Amino acid sequence: MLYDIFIDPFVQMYDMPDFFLQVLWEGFVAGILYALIALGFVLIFKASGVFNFAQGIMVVFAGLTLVGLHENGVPAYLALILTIGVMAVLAYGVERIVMRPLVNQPEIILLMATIGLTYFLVGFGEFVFGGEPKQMITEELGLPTGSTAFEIGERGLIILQHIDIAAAVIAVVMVIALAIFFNKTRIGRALRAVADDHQAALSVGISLNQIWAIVWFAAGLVALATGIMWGARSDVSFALEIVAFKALPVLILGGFTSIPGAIVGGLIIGFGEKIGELYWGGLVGGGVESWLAYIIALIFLLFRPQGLFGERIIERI
Amino acid sequence: MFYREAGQFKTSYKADQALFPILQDRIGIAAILLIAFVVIPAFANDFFLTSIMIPFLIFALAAIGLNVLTGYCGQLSLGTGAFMGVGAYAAYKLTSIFPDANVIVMVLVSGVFSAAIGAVFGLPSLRIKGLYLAVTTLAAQFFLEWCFIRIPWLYNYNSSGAIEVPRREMFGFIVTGAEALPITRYFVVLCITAGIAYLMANVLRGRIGRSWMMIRDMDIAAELMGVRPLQTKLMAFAVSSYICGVAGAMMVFFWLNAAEPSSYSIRLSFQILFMVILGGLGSLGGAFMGAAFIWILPVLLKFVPGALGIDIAAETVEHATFMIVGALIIFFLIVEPHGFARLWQIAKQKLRVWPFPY
Amino acid sequence: MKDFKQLALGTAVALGVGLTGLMTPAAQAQDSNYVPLLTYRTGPYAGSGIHIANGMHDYLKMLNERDGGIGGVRLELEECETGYNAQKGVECYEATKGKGALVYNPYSTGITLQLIPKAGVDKIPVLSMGYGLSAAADGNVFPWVFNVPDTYWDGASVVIKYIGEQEGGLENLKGKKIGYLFLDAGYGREPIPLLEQLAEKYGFELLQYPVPGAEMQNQSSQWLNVRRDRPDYMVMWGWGAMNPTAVKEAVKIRFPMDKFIGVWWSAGDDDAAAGGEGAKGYKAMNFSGVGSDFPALADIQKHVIDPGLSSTDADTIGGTLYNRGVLNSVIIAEGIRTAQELTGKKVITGEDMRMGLEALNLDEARLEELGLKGFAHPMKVTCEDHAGSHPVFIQQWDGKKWQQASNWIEPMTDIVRPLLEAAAKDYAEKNAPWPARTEPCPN
Amino acid sequence: MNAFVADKALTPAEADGSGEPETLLRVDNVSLAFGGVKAITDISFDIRKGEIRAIIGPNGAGKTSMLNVINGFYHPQEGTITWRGTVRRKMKPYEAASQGIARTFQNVALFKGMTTLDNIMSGRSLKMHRNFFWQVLWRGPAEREEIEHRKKVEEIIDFLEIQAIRKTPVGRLPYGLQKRVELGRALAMEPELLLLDEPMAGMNLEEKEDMSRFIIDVNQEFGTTIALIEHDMGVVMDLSDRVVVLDYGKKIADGPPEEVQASQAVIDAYLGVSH
Repeated sequence: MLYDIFIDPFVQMYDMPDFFLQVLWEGFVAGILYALIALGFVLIFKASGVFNFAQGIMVVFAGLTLVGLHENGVPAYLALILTIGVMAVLAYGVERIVMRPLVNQPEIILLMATIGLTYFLVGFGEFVFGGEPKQMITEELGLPTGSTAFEIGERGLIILQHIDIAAAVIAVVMVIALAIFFNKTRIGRALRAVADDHQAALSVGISLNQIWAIVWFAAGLVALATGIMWGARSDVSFALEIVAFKALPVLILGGFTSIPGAIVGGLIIGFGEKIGELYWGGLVGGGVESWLAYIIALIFLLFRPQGLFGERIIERI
Repeated sequence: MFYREAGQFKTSYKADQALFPILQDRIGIAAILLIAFVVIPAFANDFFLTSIMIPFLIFALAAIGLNVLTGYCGQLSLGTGAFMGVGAYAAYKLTSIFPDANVIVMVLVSGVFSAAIGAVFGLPSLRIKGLYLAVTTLAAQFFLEWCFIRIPWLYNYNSSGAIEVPRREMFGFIVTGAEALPITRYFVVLCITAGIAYLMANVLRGRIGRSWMMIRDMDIAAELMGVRPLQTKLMAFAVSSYICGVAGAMMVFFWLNAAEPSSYSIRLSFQILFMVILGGLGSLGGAFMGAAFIWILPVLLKFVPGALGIDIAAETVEHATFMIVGALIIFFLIVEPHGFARLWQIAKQKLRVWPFPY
Repeated sequence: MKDFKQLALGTAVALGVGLTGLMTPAAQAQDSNYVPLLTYRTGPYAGSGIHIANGMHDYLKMLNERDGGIGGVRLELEECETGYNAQKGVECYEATKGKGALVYNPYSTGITLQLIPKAGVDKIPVLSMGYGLSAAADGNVFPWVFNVPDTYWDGASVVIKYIGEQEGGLENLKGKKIGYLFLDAGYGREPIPLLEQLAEKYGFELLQYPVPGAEMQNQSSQWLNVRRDRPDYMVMWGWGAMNPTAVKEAVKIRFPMDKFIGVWWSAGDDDAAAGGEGAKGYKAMNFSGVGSDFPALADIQKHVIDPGLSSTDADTIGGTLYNRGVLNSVIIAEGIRTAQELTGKKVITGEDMRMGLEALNLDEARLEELGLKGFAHPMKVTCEDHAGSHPVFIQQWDGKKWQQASNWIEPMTDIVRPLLEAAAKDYAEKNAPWPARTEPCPN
Repeated sequence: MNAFVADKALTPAEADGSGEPETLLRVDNVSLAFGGVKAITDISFDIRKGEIRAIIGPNGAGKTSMLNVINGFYHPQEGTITWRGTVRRKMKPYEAASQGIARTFQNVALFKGMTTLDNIMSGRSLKMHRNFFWQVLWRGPAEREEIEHRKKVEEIIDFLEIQAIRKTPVGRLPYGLQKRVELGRALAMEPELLLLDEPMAGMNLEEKEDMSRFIIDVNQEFGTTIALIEHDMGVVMDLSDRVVVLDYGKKIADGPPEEVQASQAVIDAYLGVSH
């Protein structure tokens, strides 16, 4: 028993290095996708203190809109642009109808409002596009679909999916773009000011409403990218919404307000989950992925309640 | 005008501390009990009992359970569904281990197991607060759900992987199983829910209830007043999980008849949380109002168009239900973030000054 | 904001008024046969559920339009959306049972389990066609439940038999590794005892890969495990979004698709199509016809689709799951017809329906009469055996559509039947006092 | 009124009027730092039984941190605290409460969702013992206990003259009344030592006068020892028996008000001589 827990997994890793690398790669890709969802959460939380549970459904909704438009005869790239437009309208609507009247409410109320938004988008999305899963229009969007295999030695084999590589590249590009946006543009600076202190930002003439609409739109774009990537891996359906919960332990690790935290947290969860499932999951019959991430986050929290990048909290009274 | 406490003087602290110190409230609660115990059983049909009243009461109880934790003690939990599941599985195991024991006793005892599990998952609450705690309760949710599937002992190695409720009798009435009459099950559920609600009202107006609220309102100050945070929070977790566990056990024993692990999924947790928030955090009456809204509104939307002869495709109704419920949740949060309980107070205020606006 | 509050109060009052309205349901007209359809076109399993729902609805609707119903009595159809959710399933059941429902098709193992004990009490049979509780095949214990044409245990035995055929005989399975990928719920777990028994008997190794319901679309770990373990064959028990994801993942790790075999619920057209070119060769069991080349389906097109009486997308007709829904409705219709013949009544009750289903005999000639020659294997229900362990065939995806890839394969009845009876006995014992059968046998 | 003036008999030293009164609490060489930031450096002083002790100093001098150290909310890295003659080990805030240390807060820390009555009742938490079982039943012991404590709370309500707001949720009260309720809550604990953190901050003159009167009454009628932080020098000098002055976490003066007032270091600190 002890052998199975403490030694055997490492022996396996050593014996099949190609497989171990493949596991790491899968963990990496999953981590990137978790990180993308978490990124959407972080953007909104940073600017408005709203813990946006609807991010998961926004991923589905964005993907569904894109595919749904294409199915109705809209060319792929035009559909992409239209979807971006839809996300902008959604962002504006959410800011106008949900966020603005709820300003200054306790966080649990805001959280509930986003779950209400989730219900609404589920109904609306299914109503417009139907409930059947749809295939992502990967090729039409010019995304790669094949895979490359590296054969190592006798039996060694590592398969890299091109779409996964594309996902990683797009994630990196998005993070860099966001970083530039936050640091170099006027709106980005305003956004950071808002994140620091709402009142102070207001007093120097920053429009909170405008900022909120922008972050919801940015989160919508991140959701669209996530929706395309995840849709390409399985397909676009409402069952994806549950996968989006995985972003929550990622947030715990990375902290609710840190963009690098979301990325690192995503990767830790991605790696931890895959390695845990493949090398230790078998001991309890497998399928531990549904909760492993949460337990990792929980244990982590017990030792570091402020998250990876958070500062030590000094309680004041 | 109609609702006035003027002229009702309390001559003892005892009377002042009663649950319903105002005469009109006492009349109101008596009327509600009369409707619940006499009018509904006399006039309602099976559909109304099984699909509306029984689930409503069970959800109201679960909402009371979560309200203890979130509304009174301020600890946000997303693991309610799983704690209800613990109650259900515990009750199932107990009835199969002690087939001759009274099933209602078993249901009430099953809550003890969910209380214990709830307290274990409440341990992190000492160090973790707010949304972070909410996410860690998700660990409980997903882990327990996995256990319900993976520990076949819990479902007596049934090949179906589900728990099924056997027939049990009490005082000559069949209370569980398919043959139990809706009316019998309704009375059992009503008595348990009303009983626990009354007992919780007692706890909440006393020292323990106050210590929960102290932790909720300002945990640091509470600690400086001599409240032990861990003990108090764990007690809230345990009491809350006990109530949720009983509700979960009732859900399978008196309503669904059989349950798979997916019956106690994260969706159930959200459902209950909605009831608590919309009903009003920190209000027992609100738990009932929230449960009524979240459970009954979709049922109405689903069946009323058909009953009126309006022909709409089933899935359209479902989509519309999602949209309407979602929109109404946001609407009510905007209108009154403190929930129906506060709306009810406003309504009472209006009745008090009627016919004058102020 | 004040107006808002008044509006909110108003909503609450309206809720109360509507509630009282529900206490008195409309009485049901007595000149039609009422068939509620518990379907799901929403939720995570909608992808599979929509096609089934369409098939079920369209065939019965077609009977109404073409023949004016069955035996001259129209069918009254009502869909009730369950979303694959047990709570809503019970709600639909309670809402419809009082209207003289003849039979329930829950299309969810969870809902089926809830209805099984109620069926005998409310005297309405449950028809769980190829799903639900396998043990319910024992008609002596479960007179009110029907799971023609096969149970999951039948299916599992067919898969193993088929794999044996591929290997040139069951004895060649010795030392082989067979992977079992399943939805981690009662549905996917049910076949395991039988598979384990067969593994012992034929000496193959059974590897299990559970997929948690919440992780249906995130299967890379399971398939990495498959890659490591290198099983010779993969068998899948999936549903909803789990199927296309699994097919994609199998393509991704370059698993030989012709050694990947799904249960009949993993046989949807969308499921296989998701894998694109790479999915070519994927196999699945099936017991309902492939393609739309049947006169009855042409009638559906003519009487239901063309006049716009259905929401079915015309090119999904003939898809595996659509045809499955049609077969389900054929069994309902034949049950009603048989019941009418047995009782001489036109408008029948649930009890009559039970007799009708128990006396169901869908033989070759009858299938041809229905315009469904070769659509299904002839099936017959007996009082003892409500599933019948009918033969199943294997179909294969050619990249565009399904093609029949084997002859009809008989399940290993000799192994399955004792297991079924033992399971039924076990169920009755655990749910003691389980009522003994008192219903007469129509045969 | 005498109901909660329990065991406040004078110590022998006080009774015969000779010698120093008993020292209730002593702080010896206490230092506290957060990360690299030093909040308190090497501070020592004592609080005698029955006195009103003021802690003053400019903003950021470490006054509130000092109170937090005294009631166990912060743990000093160095130094000891002696409570009634015994050196205190590292402990939790609720243990300080059970030893008889109560306090009010700089920014009112009332339980916002509860009524005035419940807030003050919450001060009785430590004195109530009926367990969950009795609480559930209510009738009988739990109810009797509740009523018994309610009586004491009503006495405090009378003393503070806040009868009219008994059933009002405290969140709706004006600031001055909130401060008063907070004092009531602390009094309900029947403390040995009462720590008041800026009890008069943000009050108008009239409210300040009321509050001063309450503080003196508490000290004299119930014999409660009081340590208070206050910015209003007039109030401090009038009320307190002895004053300790902090600046940048260090003690710069300690003694009777007149003495402290005259100290050059204190004048420098308040007028802002550069360091």
